[in-house]
Amino acid sequence: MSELKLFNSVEKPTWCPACGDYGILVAVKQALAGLDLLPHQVMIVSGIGCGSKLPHYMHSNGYNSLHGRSLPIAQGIKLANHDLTVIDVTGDGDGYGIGAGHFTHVIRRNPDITHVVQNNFVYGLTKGQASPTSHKGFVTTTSPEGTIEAAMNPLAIALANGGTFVARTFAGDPKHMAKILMEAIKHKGYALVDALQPCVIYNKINTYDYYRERVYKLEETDYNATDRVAAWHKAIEWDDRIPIGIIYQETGRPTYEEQVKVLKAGPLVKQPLDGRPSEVYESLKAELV
Amino acid sequence: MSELKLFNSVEKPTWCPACGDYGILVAVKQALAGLDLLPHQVMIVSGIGCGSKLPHYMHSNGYNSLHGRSLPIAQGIKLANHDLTVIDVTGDGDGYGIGAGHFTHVIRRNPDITHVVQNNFVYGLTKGQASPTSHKGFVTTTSPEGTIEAAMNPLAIALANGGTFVARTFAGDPKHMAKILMEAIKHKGYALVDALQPCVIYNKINTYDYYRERVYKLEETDYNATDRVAAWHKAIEWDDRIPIGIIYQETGRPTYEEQVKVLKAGPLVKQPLDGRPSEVYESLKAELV
Amino acid sequence: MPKNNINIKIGGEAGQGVESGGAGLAKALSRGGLQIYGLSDYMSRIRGGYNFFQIRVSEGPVYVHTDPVNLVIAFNEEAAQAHLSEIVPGGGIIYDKGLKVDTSSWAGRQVQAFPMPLKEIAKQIGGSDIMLNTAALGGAVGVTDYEFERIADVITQNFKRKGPQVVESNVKVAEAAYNFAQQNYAPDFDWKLSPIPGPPRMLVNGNQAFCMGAIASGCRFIAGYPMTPATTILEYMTAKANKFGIVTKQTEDETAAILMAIGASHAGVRAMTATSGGGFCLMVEALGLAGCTETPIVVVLAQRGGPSTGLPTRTEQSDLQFAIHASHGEWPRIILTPGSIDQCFEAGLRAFNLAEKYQTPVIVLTDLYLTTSIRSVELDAFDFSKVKVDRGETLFPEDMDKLSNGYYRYQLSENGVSPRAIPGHEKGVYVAVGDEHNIDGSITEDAEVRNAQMQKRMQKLETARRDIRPPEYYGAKNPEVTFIGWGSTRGALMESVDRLKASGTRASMIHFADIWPFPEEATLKLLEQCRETIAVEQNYTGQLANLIREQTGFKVDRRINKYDGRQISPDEVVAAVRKGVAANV
Amino acid sequence: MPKNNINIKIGGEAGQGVESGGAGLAKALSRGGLQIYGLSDYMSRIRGGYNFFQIRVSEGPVYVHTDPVNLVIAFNEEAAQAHLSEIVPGGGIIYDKGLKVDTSSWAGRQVQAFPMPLKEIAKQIGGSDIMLNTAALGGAVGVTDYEFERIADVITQNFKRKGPQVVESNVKVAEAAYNFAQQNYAPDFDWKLSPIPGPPRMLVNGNQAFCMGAIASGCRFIAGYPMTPATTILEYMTAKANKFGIVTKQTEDETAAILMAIGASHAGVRAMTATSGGGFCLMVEALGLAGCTETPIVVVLAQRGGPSTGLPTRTEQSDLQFAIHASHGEWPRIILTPGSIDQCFEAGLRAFNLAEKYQTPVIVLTDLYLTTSIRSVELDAFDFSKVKVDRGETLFPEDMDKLSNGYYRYQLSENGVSPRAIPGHEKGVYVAVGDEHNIDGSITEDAEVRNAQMQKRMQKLETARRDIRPPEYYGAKNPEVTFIGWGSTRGALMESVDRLKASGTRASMIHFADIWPFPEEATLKLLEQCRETIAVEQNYTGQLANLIREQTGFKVDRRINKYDGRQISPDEVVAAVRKGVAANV
Ligand SMILES: Cc1ncc(C[n+]2csc(CCOP(=O)(O)OP(=O)(O)O)c2C)c(N)n1
Ligand SMILES: Cc1ncc(C[n+]2csc(CCOP(=O)(O)OP(=O)(O)O)c2C)c(N)n1
Ligand code: SF4
Ligand code: SF4
Ligand SMILES: [Mg+2]
Ligand SMILES: [Mg+2]
Repeated sequence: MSELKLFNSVEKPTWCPACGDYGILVAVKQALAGLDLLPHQVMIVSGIGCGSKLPHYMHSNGYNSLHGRSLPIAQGIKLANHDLTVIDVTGDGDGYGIGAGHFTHVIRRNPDITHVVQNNFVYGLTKGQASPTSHKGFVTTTSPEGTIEAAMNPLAIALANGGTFVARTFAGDPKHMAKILMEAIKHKGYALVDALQPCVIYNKINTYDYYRERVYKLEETDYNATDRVAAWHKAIEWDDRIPIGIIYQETGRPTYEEQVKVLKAGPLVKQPLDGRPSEVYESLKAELV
Repeated sequence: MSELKLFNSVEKPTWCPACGDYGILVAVKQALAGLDLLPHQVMIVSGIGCGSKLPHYMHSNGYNSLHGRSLPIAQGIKLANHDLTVIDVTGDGDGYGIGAGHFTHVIRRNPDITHVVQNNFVYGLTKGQASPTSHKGFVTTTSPEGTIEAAMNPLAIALANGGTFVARTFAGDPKHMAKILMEAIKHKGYALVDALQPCVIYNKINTYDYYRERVYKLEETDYNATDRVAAWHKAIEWDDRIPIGIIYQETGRPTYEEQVKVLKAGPLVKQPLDGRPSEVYESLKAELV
Repeated sequence: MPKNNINIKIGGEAGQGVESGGAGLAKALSRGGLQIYGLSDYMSRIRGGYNFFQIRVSEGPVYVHTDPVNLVIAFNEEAAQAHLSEIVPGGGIIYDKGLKVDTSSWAGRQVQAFPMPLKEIAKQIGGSDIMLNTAALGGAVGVTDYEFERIADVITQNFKRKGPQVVESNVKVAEAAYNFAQQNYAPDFDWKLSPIPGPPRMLVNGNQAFCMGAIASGCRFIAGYPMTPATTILEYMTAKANKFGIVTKQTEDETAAILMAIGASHAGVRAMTATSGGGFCLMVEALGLAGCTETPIVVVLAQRGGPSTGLPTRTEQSDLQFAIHASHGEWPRIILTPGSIDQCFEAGLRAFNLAEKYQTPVIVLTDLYLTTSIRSVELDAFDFSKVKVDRGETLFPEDMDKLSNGYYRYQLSENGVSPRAIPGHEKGVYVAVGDEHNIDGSITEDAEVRNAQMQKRMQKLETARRDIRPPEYYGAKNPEVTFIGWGSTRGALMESVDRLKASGTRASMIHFADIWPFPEEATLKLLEQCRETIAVEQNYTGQLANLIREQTGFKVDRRINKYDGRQISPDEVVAAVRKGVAANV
Repeated sequence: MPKNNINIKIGGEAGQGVESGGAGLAKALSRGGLQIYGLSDYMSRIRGGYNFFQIRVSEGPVYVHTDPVNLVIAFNEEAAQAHLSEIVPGGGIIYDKGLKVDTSSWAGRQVQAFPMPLKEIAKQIGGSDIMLNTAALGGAVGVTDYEFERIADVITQNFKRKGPQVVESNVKVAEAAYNFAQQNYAPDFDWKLSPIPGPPRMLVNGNQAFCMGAIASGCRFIAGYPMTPATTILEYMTAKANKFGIVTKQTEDETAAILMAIGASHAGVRAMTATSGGGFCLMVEALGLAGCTETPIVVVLAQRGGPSTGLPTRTEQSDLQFAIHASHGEWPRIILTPGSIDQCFEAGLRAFNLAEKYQTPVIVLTDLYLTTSIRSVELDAFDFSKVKVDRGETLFPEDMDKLSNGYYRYQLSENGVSPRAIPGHEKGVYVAVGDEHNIDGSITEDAEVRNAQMQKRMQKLETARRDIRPPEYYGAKNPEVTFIGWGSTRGALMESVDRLKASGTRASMIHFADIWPFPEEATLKLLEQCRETIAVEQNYTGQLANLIREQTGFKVDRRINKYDGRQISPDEVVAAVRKGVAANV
């Protein structure tokens, strides 16, 4: 266990008071410290949105990138240096909406990346439009009569795509979130951690109270998170009771990096650029004569 | 039933002899004729790829668009003129790979569009690279030691996203495909028809024979396509036996267009541009005084 | 001091009601016949930070903000200090007396402190802290001697939805603050306001103005994805959807947005999308598709500070050359760069006609300054009754019925335009395609057909020149100095011309509101009459200056470039001119 | 007729082995010391259609194809007719005698018919129809009197994998056809080939050349998505991955491709992506991110015919201005436009050094012609031993260890470059960000910081000028006519200069292989010495001519534009010059 304060930053978050993102920030720091990691061993990639400012509010390597585009950057970083603990942090609009294509494909690849989604069911930074997770009928400036699309279920999609670690947590319970995050980071492969995050300004439905009345912890039941079919049912459970914790975990599937031959010699960035005999280079020409 | 030959084009397909796309072309024409549709009542949108040339090889309205981008165009067309029967035709790379984001979101919306995916498990037009549906280990020029990603299961994704019509067909059995296509087109909502399409040049695994040995028709079993959980199991059935037919159908869910208030007055393109009293326009200014 | 001439800044953190307070005050003044230019300055965050709203008041029309400030209404400590250097001698700062404000330097600057018991009033009279803004507005009206009824009316209207109780409390709070300011500070404050007669005016921003034009011009479909400063276009159209029969769609991303609009347009409906630079990046492939399939489409590109996410809530004009060259290959496009809120309305009217006439994308380049600033505009300035919808060579079912020959979508023609059948008619069946094609839309690689289709498409750019307006010339006939600009800097440049004239310098402005196809002849003709030319742009590289050189060979003498995200004012322009060197303001 | 000077076209439908046959013949000739330029012309389909492969043979180096054809090898009827108008008097066409070829017009054109029993030979001697191509190659070698052993060697090598039986049959088939041609047609065919001594040469295309340079320069990561004509870059790098320790990734789309490369580069590995126009469109937002975060990245944009899907298997140079302005906002980029296959190798070497030195995107603009044409290049021309990897101001762990002060990623500096720490070191922890930022990477909206960071980034463009090579000048000192070009037209322009010289006209060429930042001084200096200038470009609008005018004010006198997807030849250039007017070839 490293010291939590190592991860503190001097930057003051610009989030609204009581925003769920504060809880997530605390949980991320706790999980990293709990795993005995140091700031320079961690790379936090994020997109654009309220929550995606997170890397600025803690001390660790970070890449605050583009709206919807963080996952491929995270994968590139992991492929170049798999010694880094790579965490990708996105909003729901970011990760599931505009980023749906990258989201779909990263799951199939199973790189050893933890993806934390600050899911507030709304577009925060652009002042309150519907997000793909917004429940049908959600009223916003772009849906004054309520949205008419079915809400996306990211957990189900992760399962459908063969995800090896699928979890849900709640920003109102950072301690529990930190615990799940530690499992996610330890998990070898892509780990989706959907974090229920109250947006106190633009989402008056999915509030702290809303969740407090509904969430229950899977660890406290006799739920078996290695059962894919059970997971499927848990993934669609909502309304009265909302399960948090690990919905599904499958161990033993190799990560993407583990299957790349070149990386068996160590992280790419640490492999020497030179040192190959000149014949190796010359062979490139010889084969074309 | 309209005459099939109405849908014939003078253009000769540029597909390789014996390509599975021929069977799909026949099936599409048969289905349209079988539903008594006429060429001008149909709009076939496609992407870019071998199969996406289909609209040129039949007589009907068409829009041969961009690689991965046909689904939003189809949705725009449907919203502008919901009297048209809109069919979207894409390859697997096109519809599920580069188009995964649009694919994910169109399902949630449930517009009344039929999406036919010419799934040959490979990139045909660019000469044989891996596609997202390629089975793990598939050897191509970009994966000489075999792909190391899990194959995508589009049917499962459609189910996870709340798809209301999910089917699989086989290009080697155009008659059956036409039958399923008719159901898909009749279905009110987004209908995914994954068409197993042998690419005789670049896919030496998923051949006609491969499929002929494995496919069986769900209609010929006592399978109940309205059961979502059963559908989930069927969607992941492969290897020895491959189900074709309707995997899942849910009726009664409103289409996207049906929920757009403005469209209750008829197709947008047929609504008059003028005719509103001048006070209506003036009110735009008045509210800002 | 001239009457009815004042510059007010309302400052505080996001969430304190800076914007709504400013809008309320502006409305109260505008309804009194005064003319307003309102500027909004805010940070990329939802709560906290420092934002301000600036109201410039005049008896005549105003097209730009100016720098010297007369009155500040400070909602927090920061606001009370932030504008000190901008305040003219005798100006004052209203703030709640409970704030810890260090006024020690103020006397030296001749800045008056107007501490008021705003919170106290709000609490004691209104029963709640939140009415502090209402109190502050009352104070501002009081110190300027403006009619109390005017602000009372606006308060009444704004709070009507919340019931008579709330209305009454707010009016009372405002009144108490008004009286306090009248008694304590009005006598010492020189800038006074009073209603004057005049026609009714609306307070409208560039996005609203564009939307009104678009609606009047028959736009019936918009797909978009939120992005500052374009989001309010989608939101405005959505609010009007049912009234005008518009289908509006928030999509999964900007790529889908433009594609849906292309689809809707292909099916025969006037369609648009609106975004800012980052979203526009995601549209460029589809733009080229529309260019090749000859699908009309209107794209608003509301610029903001780049590169990348850059300064997301600040202004810039750095996407001109990107817009001209966006997407691979070559195809015709039309680009409008409205220079005022009024011209945004016109752009809304014209864009859809141009898009359908030339069957190609029309890009409307605005920026954060234009889209978020408000201005008093006479109602008659937006004349809906004169709007002409020109659908060009679109073939409607009744036209198709009459068709006797075969229909070829990409028929060659002298002007480059081919009649466009709306899909759904039995005689008009064809396939649109982004590959090179024969006249019927079938794919070809034939060199001659390719050349003919390429020439046909590019010919549209030449034909479209007849609809492109020459740059606007404003100011002296025989100028000593000429400003050259495009888009939102027009107001600052016109006022700079006026000010230089007042101080004895013959100045003029050449402003581009239609920029592509580039009006090269008209530009050269104007430039030939000029002596010293100065390109004034909100960017680093001088994109218009570069474009003029590319298109005409003319090298602009000097450049004033500002790229800090804040809009240039006439004060800055005039100062830079006087400095006499190339300046980065 | 000069010996060893011939132009051969092999034509047929996709799937008939046109490309592989052509490559085999080229190899046989190249190994005999002859020099080759090979051009590939194919349609966007997998089987059928009409494709051809052209081999130009010479004793000296050749950098371009030419139009007049001496010998056609026709695999189908179409091929036997397609090139009739190109064949010089006395030229001939080899075809299977079973084909229904109408030769009635040939005598009039002085074209010789060389019908041969190719199928028969293939079947009877080889036992299978498929050996028809082998027979045709034998025929070509026979009619030109070339050494049979040369083609036999290539056949042996090509079929080795399939076992000695297959090798033997193929050699026998070739031999029979060779003998047939020798006996029946060689005496009447004037163009003869024979081996000459010379150093070993490889036959290499632009993509292979670039990749070799990239590998030598330490590129260890490529992510890409298939798109003609860039696909073979990803495929080549993948084939070499294990040997050189390269991670290669086919992604879900081009956006992911550039983003992964940005990620890999951010983590410290030299990284690239390669695509064509449509895919590049999907990369522009990420390009700007790399510009703002100052992440080195190499992007190959292999152009093809636009707009949109356009002419996907044909060539064009229509993305120059798009590449210069792609992405919103303003940031520095470097653009290389290699003019030959040899220069593609150099571009591969330099691009990664430039990207890391200036910590910004480097775009390498090639096109279908360059990437798919092959040329004989001496092995020594690609000298791996001289390669210098220059990682600029990258801070490796050992550098970081020594750091005593705090580390600030975006530290201001005179040359605009800030030392870049590779993430993973405890002293080098920072956040990269696409928003405007302070020197430590934290987000800011402060105007002064903004200006400083903007100036810092743009300063890199000025600093980079020292690494930008001036345009190449070729030809007469005091020219009557000067061609101006960029990228792939270099070979055609050089040969045009030579031909004009031979016919008594003093001509020269100015060619840009480094185009951005634009070498304006060097360009003007060269242009001042010229009389008539003609910009020759494979596009419609004359993008280089426009750029030169924008950057220097110089107006090129004439333009030759070709945009039918076929590469311009020296024959066409010279003819257009002689026509004496602006020409669309
Ligand atoms: C390409 C692009 N489109 C749009 C935007 C504007 N934008 C910034 S954040 C955001 C959505 C924020 O929602 P979400 O991802 O859910 O994050 P949150 O703010 O709710 O944490 C949008 C649309 C952008 N930055 N880039
Ligand atoms: C943006 C973009 N990237 C890449 C391409 C090149 N491309 C054309 S078709 C294709 C893939 C074809 O595979 P698939 O979609 O499965 O269709 P198929 O050819 O197999 O029918 C690709 C990558 C393109 N046209 N546009
Ligand atoms: S707007 Fe919502 S998500 Fe954004 S900082 Fe505020 S509370 Fe958090
Ligand atoms: S390459 Fe494959 S998919 Fe394409 S036309 Fe040929 S057989 Fe069909
Ligand atoms: Mg959100
Ligand atoms: Mg495919």
